[in-house]
Amino acid sequence: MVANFLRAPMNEKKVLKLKAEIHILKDQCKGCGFCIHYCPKKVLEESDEINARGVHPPRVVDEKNCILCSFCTAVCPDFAIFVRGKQCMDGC
Amino acid sequence: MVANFLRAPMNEKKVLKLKAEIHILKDQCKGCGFCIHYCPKKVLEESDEINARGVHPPRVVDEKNCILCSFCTAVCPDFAIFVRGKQCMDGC
Amino acid sequence: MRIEIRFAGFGGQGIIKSGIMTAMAACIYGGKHAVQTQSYGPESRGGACKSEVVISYSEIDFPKITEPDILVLMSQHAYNEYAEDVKKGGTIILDPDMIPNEKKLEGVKIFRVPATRIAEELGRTIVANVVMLGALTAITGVVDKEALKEAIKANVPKGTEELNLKAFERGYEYGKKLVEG
Amino acid sequence: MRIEIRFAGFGGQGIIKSGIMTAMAACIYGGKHAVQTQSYGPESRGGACKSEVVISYSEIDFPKITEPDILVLMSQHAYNEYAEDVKKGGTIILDPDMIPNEKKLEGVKIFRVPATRIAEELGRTIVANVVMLGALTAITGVVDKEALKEAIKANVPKGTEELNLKAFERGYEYGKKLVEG
Amino acid sequence: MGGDKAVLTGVHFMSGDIACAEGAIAAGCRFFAGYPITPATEIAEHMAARMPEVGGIYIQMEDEIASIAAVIGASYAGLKAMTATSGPGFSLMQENIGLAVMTEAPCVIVDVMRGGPSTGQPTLPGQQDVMQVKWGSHGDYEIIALAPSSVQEMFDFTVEAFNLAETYRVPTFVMADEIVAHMWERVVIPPPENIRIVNRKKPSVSRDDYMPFMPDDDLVPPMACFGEGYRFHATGLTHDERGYPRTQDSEVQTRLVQRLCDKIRKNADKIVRVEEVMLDDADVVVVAYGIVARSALSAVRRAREQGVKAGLLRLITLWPFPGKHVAKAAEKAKAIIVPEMNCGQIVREVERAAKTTPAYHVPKLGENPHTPMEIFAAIRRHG
Amino acid sequence: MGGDKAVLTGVHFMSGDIACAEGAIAAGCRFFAGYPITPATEIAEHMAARMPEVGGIYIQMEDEIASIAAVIGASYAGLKAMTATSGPGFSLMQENIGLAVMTEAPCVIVDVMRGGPSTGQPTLPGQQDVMQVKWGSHGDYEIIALAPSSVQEMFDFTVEAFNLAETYRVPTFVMADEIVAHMWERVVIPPPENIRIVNRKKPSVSRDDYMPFMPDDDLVPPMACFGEGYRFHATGLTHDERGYPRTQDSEVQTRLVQRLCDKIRKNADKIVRVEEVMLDDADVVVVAYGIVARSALSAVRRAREQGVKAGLLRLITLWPFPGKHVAKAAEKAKAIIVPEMNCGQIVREVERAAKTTPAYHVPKLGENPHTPMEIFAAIRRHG
Amino acid sequence: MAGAFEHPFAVYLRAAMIPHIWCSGCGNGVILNAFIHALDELRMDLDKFVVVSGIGCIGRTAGYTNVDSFHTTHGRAIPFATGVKLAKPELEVVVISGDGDLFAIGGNHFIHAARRNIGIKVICANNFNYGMTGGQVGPTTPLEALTTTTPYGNVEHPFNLVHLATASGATYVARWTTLHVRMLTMSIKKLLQRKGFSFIEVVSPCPEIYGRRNNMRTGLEMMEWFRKASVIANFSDPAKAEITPEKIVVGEFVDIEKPTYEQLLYGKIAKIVKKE
Amino acid sequence: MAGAFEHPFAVYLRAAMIPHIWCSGCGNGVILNAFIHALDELRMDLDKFVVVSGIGCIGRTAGYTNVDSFHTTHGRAIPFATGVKLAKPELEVVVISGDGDLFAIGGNHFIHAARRNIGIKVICANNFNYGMTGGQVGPTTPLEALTTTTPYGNVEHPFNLVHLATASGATYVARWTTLHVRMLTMSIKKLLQRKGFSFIEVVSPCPEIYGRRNNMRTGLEMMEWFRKASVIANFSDPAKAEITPEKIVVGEFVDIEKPTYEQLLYGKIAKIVKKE
Ligand SMILES: Cc1ncc(C[n+]2csc(CCOP(=O)(O)OP(=O)(O)O)c2C)c(N)n1
Ligand SMILES: Cc1ncc(C[n+]2csc(CCOP(=O)(O)OP(=O)(O)O)c2C)c(N)n1
Ligand code: SF4
Ligand code: SF4
Ligand code: SF4
Ligand code: SF4
Repeated sequence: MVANFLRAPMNEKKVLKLKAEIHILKDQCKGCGFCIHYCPKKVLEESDEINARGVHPPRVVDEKNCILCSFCTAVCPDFAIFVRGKQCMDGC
Repeated sequence: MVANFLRAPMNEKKVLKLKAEIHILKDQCKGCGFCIHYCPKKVLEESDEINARGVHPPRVVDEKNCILCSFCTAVCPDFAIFVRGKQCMDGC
Repeated sequence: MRIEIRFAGFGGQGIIKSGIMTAMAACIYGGKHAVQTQSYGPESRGGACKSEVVISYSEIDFPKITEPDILVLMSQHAYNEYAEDVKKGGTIILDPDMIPNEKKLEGVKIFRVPATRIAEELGRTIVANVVMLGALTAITGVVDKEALKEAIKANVPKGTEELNLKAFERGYEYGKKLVEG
Repeated sequence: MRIEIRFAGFGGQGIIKSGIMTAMAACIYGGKHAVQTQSYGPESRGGACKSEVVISYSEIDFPKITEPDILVLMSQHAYNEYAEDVKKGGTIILDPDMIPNEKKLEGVKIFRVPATRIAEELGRTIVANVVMLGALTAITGVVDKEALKEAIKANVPKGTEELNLKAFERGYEYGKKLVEG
Repeated sequence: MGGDKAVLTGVHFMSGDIACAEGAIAAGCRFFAGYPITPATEIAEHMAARMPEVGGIYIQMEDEIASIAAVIGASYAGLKAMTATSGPGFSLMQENIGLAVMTEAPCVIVDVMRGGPSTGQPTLPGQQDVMQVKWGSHGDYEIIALAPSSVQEMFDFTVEAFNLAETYRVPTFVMADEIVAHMWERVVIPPPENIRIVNRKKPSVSRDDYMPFMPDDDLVPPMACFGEGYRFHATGLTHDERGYPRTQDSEVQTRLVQRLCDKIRKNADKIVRVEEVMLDDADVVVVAYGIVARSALSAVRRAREQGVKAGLLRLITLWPFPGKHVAKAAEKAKAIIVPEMNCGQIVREVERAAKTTPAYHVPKLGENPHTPMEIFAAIRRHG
Repeated sequence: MGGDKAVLTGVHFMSGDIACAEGAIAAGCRFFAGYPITPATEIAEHMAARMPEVGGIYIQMEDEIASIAAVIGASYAGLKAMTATSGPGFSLMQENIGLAVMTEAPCVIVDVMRGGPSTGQPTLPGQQDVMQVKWGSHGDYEIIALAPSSVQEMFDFTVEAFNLAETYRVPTFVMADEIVAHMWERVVIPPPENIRIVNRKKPSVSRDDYMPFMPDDDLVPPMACFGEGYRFHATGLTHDERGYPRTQDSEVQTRLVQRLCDKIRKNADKIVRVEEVMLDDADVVVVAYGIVARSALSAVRRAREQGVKAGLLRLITLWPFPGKHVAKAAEKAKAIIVPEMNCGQIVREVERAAKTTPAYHVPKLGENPHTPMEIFAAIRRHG
Repeated sequence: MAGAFEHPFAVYLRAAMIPHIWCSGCGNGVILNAFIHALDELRMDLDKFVVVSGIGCIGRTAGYTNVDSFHTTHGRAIPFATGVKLAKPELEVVVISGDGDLFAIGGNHFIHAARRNIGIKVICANNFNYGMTGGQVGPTTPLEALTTTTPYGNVEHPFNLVHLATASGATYVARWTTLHVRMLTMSIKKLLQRKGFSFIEVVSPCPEIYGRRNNMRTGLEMMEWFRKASVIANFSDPAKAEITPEKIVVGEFVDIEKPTYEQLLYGKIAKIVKKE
Repeated sequence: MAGAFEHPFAVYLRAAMIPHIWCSGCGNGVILNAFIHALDELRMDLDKFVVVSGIGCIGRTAGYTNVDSFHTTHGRAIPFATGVKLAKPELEVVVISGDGDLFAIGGNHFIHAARRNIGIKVICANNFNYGMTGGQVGPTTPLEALTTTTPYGNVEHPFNLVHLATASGATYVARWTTLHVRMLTMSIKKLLQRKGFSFIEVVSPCPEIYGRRNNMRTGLEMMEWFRKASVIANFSDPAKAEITPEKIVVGEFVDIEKPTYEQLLYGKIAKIVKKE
């Protein structure tokens, strides 16, 4: 599989945690707001910036809140956002 | 109504009876046999005659048995048979 | 030499097949050139129907019939339509049971073959056309008898070959008698 | 006299309407001959889009533009595509917020009207095109101011006339200032 | 019904598509069935808004086949009816255009030509369906086709198309193109009394004597409509004058099909329209139509300015083809230039009519028609 | 698959429709999609029986539009594919014939012509779709069309049609008529090794380098098929060499459409076929095709017998039109006679090519083609 | 015109077109008979009555009925009828055509007219194949049946027409066989009295073309199949209205009210015209 | 080709065709996203995969997916796909197209492919109107909705597509909205794993063209409608699967097994070829 949409492994007791890496391909964004609106953790918000398409792409408010549900990735009509889980030790 | 498909008036007390008049338009007949086969009283049968279309049209075996149900009229695909009720006194 | 034959009757009588078998006999089994064309109406059964055959020693350009040498007629309608088309001195073979009303025709040889009746005797009205083919062969000699028998075998439904060949022979005999008077 | 004007931007900016209103103003309310033609892509919104107007005192045969006298440009893409087409000595009016990257152009009068920003100030980005029309009128005088106002009233959705006229005036003033330096 | 609202007398600034719709309404059209397609959609959209105002019917069908079938139905029910489409939809309509021809259903079909073949360039113009309109359906037939060059003509020719359709009981075509259709220009709509309107001939005989396909001397049969008590039959099969099928009869076929062709061919002189500009002494004749005719006019004027004896023969009716006019112009000319937004279509008819005078085709595809300079260059080259 | 059963080598007595089906199978056709229609139905029926024997697909679709669409799909999936129809169905196919042209899908379409227009005379012949086959779809394009005169040619020309379709990636048409289709005659089917078979060019480059619409010098692009790993795109929109839509670009449109026309026009000398009989010294030239060519041959022979210098130019390819051959024949001739089973179609092309030599059309509708006498009379009249 | 033959229904027929082209034992004549019977009983105004047919054996019906009538191209009876009905809503417009015409090439028009609830009435003769062209497989041909284009047995699942009509939005849906002449006549009367899009499927013998290839050589044999297999199940689930060799589910399936297209449309028009 | 942008799905897309033509907030991109997601999760063999679309906004999908793909004429995606599937049954053939394309002009092909149970998979973007041509009424437009050709409100009853698909014979039928991206992806995976004719309707926002005229000016507003109105009712009666302003019934409705056309056909062929 090319993509790597893992849900946060809630029930793993040990060591590692997944840290969210939210990638926003700003100039691909058409500003629909789906990702912002439907993020369960309100991780995203509209930025002030105007991109090549004349809209305000999302920006990350607080990556730490991200639960890696990938809903933003899945609902984006323009392939302008995706989330990767990066393994790291608790607290990193 | 142009046609005159009356059912025998079973419940009329008085005087008149309906006598069946079975009209067969021989040269219209294509010989499918529907009228003969589905006559509930077996009033019709195949004749020996060959008509203009090269088939044996039906002929009446016994008009008296006809109950004027008009099924033959209704089922004939070629408008080649119809029945009229003629009023007459009992026994005529 | 160009011989033009028209078969006519109504749908369901095997008129078109008659033409095909005759042409095939002349061509494949008879070594001549032959072509069959046809014409029929919108009715699946019972409509006017004709089948035309041209037989020739040389290649056939025009495949249709202008003046038939031979007419094989199997319905009153066909008779009314075509009887007068026949070439002077030509031949008409007809089924008199299907054609109750004949008119006077001059300068034409007429042969009456009760093909439908003969076919009925054989148990299957459907082979009336093959009876006619037998008579045609006997009366006109336009195709070789054995060739036509081959064509019949190649064209009738499997299992009915014998019946058809019998019908052919009956027609052939009947035709023979007519010619020989 | 034949004046050729091209409006260009992307779908949703009211580019086509701008052309129609300008041509209508020149023709119906201005007594000249005018024709508007257009070109757009498969995108419902956001695709490249242009609108061309020819104004003339005499009848207009060829309705398309070969060398525009005036360009009104509202997107970077439009700028890239068309900026160099303008006639020597011609005029370009552009929205600098939409066109961050300008190249060097010689022998052309360039006017920068932040129409989208002005429209945003008025509360509706959608009227940016009308702001541009105001500037166009002030800068080029190619159509009569009152005529264009009539055309605007006739073409905008009922209930938005006032907003649009305000946008027009704002553009007009802005343009005026630019010309008067 | 809706009389006042039907003719919007006055001066307007309109697009060609809207002018076409208004022309139809002014001509009495009260039924529109269509299916959206660029660049004809605005005709449908305008009809959707306007039809109810004049008590007429707008229906959007499931496809173009259904649209033309519904139009024929409405025509037989007595309404003036029309549809509008572009290439792909026009191709789909071909079978039932043949039905309209065969049953002599008056109706108007607008084809706003875009770039083809196939889906092609939906928002760009073309003149690529001008042979299709004559030959697109199977069987022999003749139709009438007009080619507007301006928004005003989108109005005028649509009115005219209805008149011709009603006069000759034949589907009549307005062969527009994307430019003319989407272009906005001034349109003057005259008062109703100044608009000539023709309605189909009605039968003057009783039901028993009525033969729906028995022509008058002009080869056109009077037309009863459904619900008028004539109880007649019509079929796309070959039929006799009563409208009854005669599928085996060569004579009936010959009589019918020949008449269907002849009612146009023999009336061609009455139907054909051209515009002749400076043809009298023309050495080089430009034959053009539709949007290209405007460039051609410009080019011819420029040529004259430069001393080249050029003239313009503008085809207003594409079909019947104005062969006589071409032949006449060709007689005196050294060369004929035929600029078209296609790879060579009407030029073939021009060649046929022009005999030995050479005809040079100037093709053009894509967004723009020929510029006047391009046509002028061709005039120069061959003049 | 089914190699032995595919070519029925030997002497047969067959109808034209059956011969056509056998020709297709011999040519390698392994996909047939159709919809029944007189007088082409027997092709479908024979295919239904024969396809499974050779491992091919027969499917009866819901209509003719679906049939041609499925044929294009099968062609893109790599099979040789065909459909067969008559006028009404042919009209319905026009839009997607344009798609086949635009996407350069090799396929064969048989039109068994019956009497039109519209439903017309379903069981009688005609030659009324010979212009439609060239012009029936919107947009500019060129196709190839063959006209068989005999049952043998129904076999031969169907094979040839597949070869041409595969060579030029163009829909290729067999324009038969009811007589040729329903007529029974002798047919000789050669052994497989004596039947010339052409298959489409395949790409010789890798997936990354493959451009599905990049032509070779012959103007024809090699064709990858679905499932071969090229992962390419095709569209009925105007497209560039990669197959990507370019709906706003005039240059791409010009390049594409001009090439689609030119790959036939510029190869016309290779494609065109005629039969010339006694043309060398002919004063009167009969131009004929299909079933009528047989009558014409007879008439020409008769004329020669009577001392009239007549000759026959039989058109085997109707399209591209053998204009050069006509022009050459016309040069020396006093008159050209064009007998057709229509109201005047190919005669127009003849006129165009013949320039000043007059061309006389001899129309004929209904059951029978012209008799040799009728054509002979025309030769006499104008000879 | 009437009186060319003396059947009481002669006035409903075009004498010059009779005899009809249909084969001996063909059900089409039975359907025409029942249709006229219904007209007659309802005393319909024949001057305001239009019959439209497509192409096919049963498609000849339009030519036989002595009212305004039109014989369209193959498959286009419904959109033609739609044009007539909308242009003159006061006309009663009935489409009588075949299963091939209405559901193969014409299927799209059927589902859309039903969806829109155009007030036209559709009677379909389902004879399991294309009769006119000589018996090819059609959208109603049973699995494994033999036809001229399924010489090895049919591999296409057939439509359940009453289910399809219901799912498309028809407001009256019934199925009968030609043996059910009484019910059929009653049903046609209802069909003619409904306002909305109404549909009757008539299962009908085609002995010469379909029957012959499938072991039923005569109309009678096919009628006997209908007699033995038919089960009347009024207002049962259309999804279960099967037609198999063993069972033919007949009856009325849908009879509901819903505003018609022309009611809604003319309603809008009336409002708009008034507003001016 | 990939890497022109760095989204993990880039390899599934034709970089030169991206950005797609769709408006901001259009649901088509969501559907494409879910589709690729399903492909990705199933690790489909992309060399044996064909996407076919008709004409319309969503019809551009074929051009965006980096597999063998074909963009047919309007309405003809299904018969084209039928040709491909029968010619090479080993290919996975998916049709992705619009409600107008598949159910207006193309409606007949849909019901026939479903009836025959051709093993092609159909995903329909239902955006309640014709987007590409600027927002005309279509076969799914709700009653009284405003579109460019219903300026006084729509008078046509819309189709219930899941009911129609079921009645036509589809073996897998589901409906989701673009908000149900998870369920949609799961459903597309099922669709790709089924053998028979399978169908998913995706209710999808067209804010620019449809929404704007009907009080939902953005994609978000339309998504909010979906959120509020949707009711999941798996395997409930398709006849009752309504779409109204208040209620959008979503879920899986049919999931059955039935021999496919190509199974039956190739079965016959195998027998016949062997017999020789
Ligand atoms: C466009 C078109 N395609 C095909 C035909 C040929 N055709 C005539 S009738 C018919 C089928 C009729 O079947 P059905 O509707 O079931 O009626 P039936 O003949 O069985 O009564 C066909 C395919 C045609 N006339 N037009
Ligand atoms: C034969 C034909 N008719 C009409 C059109 C014009 N057309 C293009 S797309 C379209 C409608 C598309 O609607 P839908 O399938 O719902 O897709 P959407 O654009 O809404 O995604 C139409 C009518 C065409 N291309 N071809
Ligand atoms: S992955 Fe989920 S939680 Fe994280 S930003 Fe996206 S939608 Fe929000
Ligand atoms: S969902 Fe995608 S297009 Fe929409 S705002 Fe977020 S990143 Fe932009
Ligand atoms: S072929 Fe069948 S449907 Fe046609 S008339 Fe004969 S029995 Fe009836
Ligand atoms: S018009 Fe509608 S369907 Fe088309 S791209 Fe825009 S929002 Fe999407």
